[in-house]
Amino acid sequence: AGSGQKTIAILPPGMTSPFYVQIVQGARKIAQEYGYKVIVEAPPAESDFNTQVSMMENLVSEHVSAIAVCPMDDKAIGTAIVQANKAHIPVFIFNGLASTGSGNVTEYIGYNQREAAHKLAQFTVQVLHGHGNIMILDGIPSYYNTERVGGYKEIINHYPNIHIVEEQQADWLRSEGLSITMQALQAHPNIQLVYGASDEMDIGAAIAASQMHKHIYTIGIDGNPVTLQDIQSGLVTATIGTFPYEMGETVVEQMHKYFMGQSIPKFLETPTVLVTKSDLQAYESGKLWSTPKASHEEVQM
Amino acid sequence: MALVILAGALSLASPAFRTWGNIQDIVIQASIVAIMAAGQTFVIGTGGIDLSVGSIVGLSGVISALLMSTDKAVGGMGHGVVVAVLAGLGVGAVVGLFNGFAIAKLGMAPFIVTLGTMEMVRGLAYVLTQGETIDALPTSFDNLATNTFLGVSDLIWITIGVYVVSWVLISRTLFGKYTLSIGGNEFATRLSGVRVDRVIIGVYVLSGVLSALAGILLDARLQSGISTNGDGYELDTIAGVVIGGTSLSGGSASMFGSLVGVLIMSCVRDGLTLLNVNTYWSDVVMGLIIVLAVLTDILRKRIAVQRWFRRAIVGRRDQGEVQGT
Amino acid sequence: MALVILAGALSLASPAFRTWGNIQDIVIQASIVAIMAAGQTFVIGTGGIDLSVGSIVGLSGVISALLMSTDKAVGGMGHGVVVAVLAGLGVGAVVGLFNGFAIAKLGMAPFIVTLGTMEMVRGLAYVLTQGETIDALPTSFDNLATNTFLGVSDLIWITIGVYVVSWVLISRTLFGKYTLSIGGNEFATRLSGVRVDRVIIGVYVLSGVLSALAGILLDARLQSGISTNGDGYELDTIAGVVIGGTSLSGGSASMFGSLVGVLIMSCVRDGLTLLNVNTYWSDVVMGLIIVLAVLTDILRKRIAVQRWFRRAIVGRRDQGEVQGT
Amino acid sequence: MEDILRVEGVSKEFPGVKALDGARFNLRKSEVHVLLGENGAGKSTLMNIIGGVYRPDEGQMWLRGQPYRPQSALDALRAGVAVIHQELQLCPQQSVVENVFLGDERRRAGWLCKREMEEEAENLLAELGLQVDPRAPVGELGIAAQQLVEIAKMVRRNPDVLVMDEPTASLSEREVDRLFDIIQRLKQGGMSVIYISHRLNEIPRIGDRVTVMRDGRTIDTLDVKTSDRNQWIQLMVGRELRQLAFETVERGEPVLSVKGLTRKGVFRDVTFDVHRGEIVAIAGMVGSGRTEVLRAIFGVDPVDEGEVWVRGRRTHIRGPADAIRLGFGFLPEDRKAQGLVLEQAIAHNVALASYARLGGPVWYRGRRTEALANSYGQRLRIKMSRSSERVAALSGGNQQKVMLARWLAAESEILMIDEPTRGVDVAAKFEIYQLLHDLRRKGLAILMVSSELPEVLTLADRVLVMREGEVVAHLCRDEASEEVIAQWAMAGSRR
Ligand SMILES: Nc1ncnc2c1ncn2[C@@H]1O[C@H](COP(=O)(O)OP(=O)(O)OP(=O)(O)O)[C@@H](O)[C@H]1O
Ligand SMILES: Nc1ncnc2c1ncn2[C@@H]1O[C@H](COP(=O)(O)OP(=O)(O)OP(=O)(O)O)[C@@H](O)[C@H]1O
Ligand SMILES: [Mg+2]
Ligand SMILES: [Mg+2]
Repeated sequence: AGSGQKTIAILPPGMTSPFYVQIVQGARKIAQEYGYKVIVEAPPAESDFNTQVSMMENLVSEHVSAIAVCPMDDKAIGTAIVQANKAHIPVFIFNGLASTGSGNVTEYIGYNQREAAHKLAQFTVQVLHGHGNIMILDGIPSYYNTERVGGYKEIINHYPNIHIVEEQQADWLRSEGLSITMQALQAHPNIQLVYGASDEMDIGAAIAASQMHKHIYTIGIDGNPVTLQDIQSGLVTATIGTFPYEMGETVVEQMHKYFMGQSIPKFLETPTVLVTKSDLQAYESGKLWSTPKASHEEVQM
Repeated sequence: MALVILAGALSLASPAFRTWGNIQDIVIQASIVAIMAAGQTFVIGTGGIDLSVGSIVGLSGVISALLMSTDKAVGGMGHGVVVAVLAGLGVGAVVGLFNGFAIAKLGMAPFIVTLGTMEMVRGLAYVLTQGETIDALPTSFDNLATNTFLGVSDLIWITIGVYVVSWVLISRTLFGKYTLSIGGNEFATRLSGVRVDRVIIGVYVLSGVLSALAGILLDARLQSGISTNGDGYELDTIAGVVIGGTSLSGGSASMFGSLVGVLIMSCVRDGLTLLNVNTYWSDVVMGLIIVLAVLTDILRKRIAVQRWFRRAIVGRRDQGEVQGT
Repeated sequence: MALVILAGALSLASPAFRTWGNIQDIVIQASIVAIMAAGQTFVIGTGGIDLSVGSIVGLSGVISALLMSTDKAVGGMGHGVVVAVLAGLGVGAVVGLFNGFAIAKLGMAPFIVTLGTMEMVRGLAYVLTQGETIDALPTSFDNLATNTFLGVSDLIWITIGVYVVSWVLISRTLFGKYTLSIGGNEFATRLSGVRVDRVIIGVYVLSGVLSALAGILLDARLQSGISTNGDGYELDTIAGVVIGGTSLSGGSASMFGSLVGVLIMSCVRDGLTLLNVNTYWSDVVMGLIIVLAVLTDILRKRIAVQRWFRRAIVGRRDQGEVQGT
Repeated sequence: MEDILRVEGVSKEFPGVKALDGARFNLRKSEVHVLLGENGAGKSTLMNIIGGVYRPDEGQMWLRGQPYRPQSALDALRAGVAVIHQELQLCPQQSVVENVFLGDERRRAGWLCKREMEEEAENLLAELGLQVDPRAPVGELGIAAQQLVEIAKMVRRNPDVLVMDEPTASLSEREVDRLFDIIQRLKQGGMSVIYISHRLNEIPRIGDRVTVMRDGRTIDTLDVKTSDRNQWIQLMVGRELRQLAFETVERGEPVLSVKGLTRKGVFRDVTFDVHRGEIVAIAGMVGSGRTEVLRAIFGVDPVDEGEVWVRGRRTHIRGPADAIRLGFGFLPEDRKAQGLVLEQAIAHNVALASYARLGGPVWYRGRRTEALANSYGQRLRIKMSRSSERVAALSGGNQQKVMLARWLAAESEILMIDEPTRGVDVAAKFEIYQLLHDLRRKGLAILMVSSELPEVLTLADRVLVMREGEVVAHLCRDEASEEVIAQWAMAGSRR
């Protein structure tokens, strides 16, 4: 910890998806306002748990003032948090509300993944009028995938006339989403809606459908700028706006409050909204953003 | 062979497999990797290996996309499609040149050189995009992936073109002959007065350019340039080439085999989707298929070798006493 | 050599690098990959390659975790630590046996066999966990990663142990001699009465067991079993071995070199973090370092040879000294 | 007569060895110049320098009176100098045609003329006595056939200077005759040939002049007509070689009995015994299946029918390991591909088949291994600096001795040797003969394959002649002569 300027570290699981890029941009902007130095570190691959733990350990041994991490896996990050605790470095978890394996976290900041998935499921029921065939694109096995897909199915399972005819893993990737959707649409020409557990997979599905001249609904989670453009152009039907930029801002705001000695809640939930073409502008202008509210731990089901 | 059996089995198992549209889809999906595999076949023919192909897909895709994107916010420069495509191919050539130079002139091991460039090139793609997706590509470019000619997708035509040219190169030109000779015995080839270094450099440049082409086509297919594109394709191309019957120790190459190898893998993926196999099991099945495909090939060859041996001897002896064992 | 230079440069650039704690951190981080690299060194010594090591980390980690986890919800069975560890190691041995058998007895190419098992084993890990993280491991187990002995982490002691044993194996036993002899000339070794098949199978089993050990230790470090663990480590281990000076064509092996190779990579990653290099650039630097490390080694050898034996050698790949054309 | 090639004061040092030390040499137009010297004298090194593979440390060369400094094999070929290397340099997976034409393909308008090249290769090889499918991969041919392909490859280029480094080492009489015919023709066409061989009886048949080298230096150049064999040997080894005279040994009970051994399409109904204290030689032409019989007995290749009895017991040998346990040793003809682990130490190569006896099944005993290698190095006079040196650094003949040392060290009781003296110099050859004789006296059973008839006649107690996969004659020592053996080997084989 430098005497004057504080150094804070942001550890997203990867810097190759627009979502985390947005978070980091938001965080940098606020940090600059407060005069904090920002270190951003991310492993090359989003499945490399060990490297993320290592990176965090390195930052602990560098004695940064605070660490904000979006763990690839909430259990696996435990070791590193324990070390941070030993060095008295506060740890903030962002984009996740599930408590970690061990160690003490100062604050969890994130949106409710399961609830977001519920919103999409309700949207599905609405546009399909309670019956139809749908397909799900999973990401790489992880907490996020479990919550997003599990939450979605929770609602859908109440509607016996909505059939999940296909569920495949597309590794969070647009290219995989594209090819899997193409194949699936061949096998099941009656698919009416594709739910991608991330925007990129969902955009892949949308491109596949448009290339096959099929009109289906495509919905995803993230609300990245690129997705918003695709909603604008009519390619993608809907997404969950998760305000990544604002989430990044919030993280640094909360750190600042902590440094100032203000009390902060253990769990802070940021808002999510369903974004379709009609409320696109409202979302983009930030009007739909509402103040994060104190919340509770998200329990894995 | 294996492909035919596989296709047959899948057709029986799932009627959807048999449709013309589905077959075309399989080929379209395979086309990107297939184009890369053509280049990789040359490299493996020399006894080398090119791990950088996947990241070249990323980098050249990103550079082409940046050059032609009309979205200023992500750094788009709004150049013409032709310029962008040429620049993308150029990037592939430059990376290939670097690989080839380090291998041929500095005598470094292909595996390690291309592992290094793989990281570097991927990193450059990240640096250029800063993690953003480069979209807003010209429609004329996006159409590359959807246009058809005589009812067949442009992507398929391009793939066919690449394979015809590659096949001519490997089996009808000196470049091809030397490629395989180098794989067979580099020293002997050098002693015979062949400019081995040039051939090696040429092979890696070719692989780089074909990977760049694949990257550009993937852009068209995904309607955007993404820095992570092509991640992991190096193993897919190598697997395709090896399943196709080209030996990793160099000296032989089957262009047609590589195409078939890639198609087999694409078929299996497609088949697994159509049969609605549990996501978690699909990797298991995929791995099994790779092993089995190569195994049947080995067993088939063993029998063929025995036959060849007999023929050679019979030819020499003019005696008909050889019977099947 | 390269390691020393690198460490020196980094120490100068960042004082934090010099601390004992940081050095220990680097070694701990490297330990998982280093243990795998020891096994990979044997495999590469025979002229083979083992791509399945990364997924063995995943599978054996998951199986051990499942056996000892006390969390019934994720399928934990609450067995003892010893049972779980032995089962994990057993899984590695079985996968290694499969690889070795296919390679030695069926004559399949190591690259393709282990590519196949890589997919299969990874798939099995997914199937077993269904994507869940397996936590609630016994504390006595988790402590493996944090305990120290004489002020040095247990992980480091285990790594040292693995390397001492591996070094003895490769340089002081017939198993090691035969391993390298097979890499040099498999047929000649077979003709001399060595049971080549057994040695090859042994080598792959060893690699499998060491990878399984790495997987179990990674569990302890992450306090949970995760199916994607070890993804991509195959390339890291191979890069480490090659940077360490073992030739991919087989017949030679430098156990110490492999350790150094892995440490170099770990050092670079750590150095990049400490120097706060932009994430996007770190891949570029990493790739550059790999190429440079091997290059300096080649140049150093060349210069050394030239010094000692005058202008004798112009330096060429296999044959020692044919000049470039 | 003018000198086409002149070499002055050429030196070359390798790590630890001075291979050439001021060698000189001149080659006249249209002559066959024989280069003689013990194993390791530096002959191949000098040829590698002439062929552009190595650069000399010191010294100068002139070609047609112009300074000649080739930087690569390509330079040498362009200047009209072609080398047939001692160790075969072929691309195994490539076809015979592709190898013959490698680097000098026939093209028309940029396209390869496959058909023409195939025809030309076939004709050229037929002239050399090799009838093979030109499209077959070279690696599937036997070593003798490969040697002929290698010769065809360089002869076809029609260079001004052709270097032949032990071209006949693995050929039998018939191929040698044909090769000499071709060399005579080339010579008449104005080509100059440097010819290296350890078979001294070839020299009067082919050579015009002889240059003898020793320890990297040129000792003398003589006219073939005015000098004789003893003189050459004297110059090569620096002393007279005493004449070999082996007393016959009482032969013991049969140790190895082969009954009706058949490998379909390769050899048929092979039956013979080898007794304790006896050397049996298998003679025959290249491709007659001699090597295959040895390989089958040793368990390398499967057999379809027949039995192998060892010391009165029927055996089932499933692989070399089984064979070695029964007391077999097998020295293959292709030492580079099948014999040596080239990049590893001499000591390793010597001890490879006897490690378990040196220190049990687990541990590697470095010191004992080196001691073993050193003692055999001395016994066989292997020219090496240290036994920890790589085998690849040894000269061809010394590599052969290492191979022999491996089986001596393994204390085999039944030695099967395929071409025991391939590439071995006269002095060493006599040493090896002496050694084999000593082994016979100690009661070993030796089965050898040799294409050198004088060698067969010197060593063998009995001679089997094979032709086209069958044993056509069993000859005892008194019945055997070069003419008789050649007759049996060739009878009826003309197509
Ligand atoms: N590449 C090399 N590295 C090290 N030493 C070498 C190398 N090549 C040859 N030598 C050494 O140089 C000396 C001369 O070897 P060379 O091959 O020229 O002998 P030679 O006269 O051809 O013998 P032979 O009749 O056995 O073929 C030998 O002592 C050999 O060990
Ligand atoms: N002159 C030839 N004509 C046709 N094929 C040949 C000829 N020489 C060799 N071959 C091929 O090469 C194979 C092995 O050849 P090799 O020279 O090893 O002969 P061999 O049968 O081992 O007998 P030997 O030991 O007497 O030379 C033969 O089985 C044959 O297929
Ligand atoms: Mg020689
Ligand atoms: Mg033979």
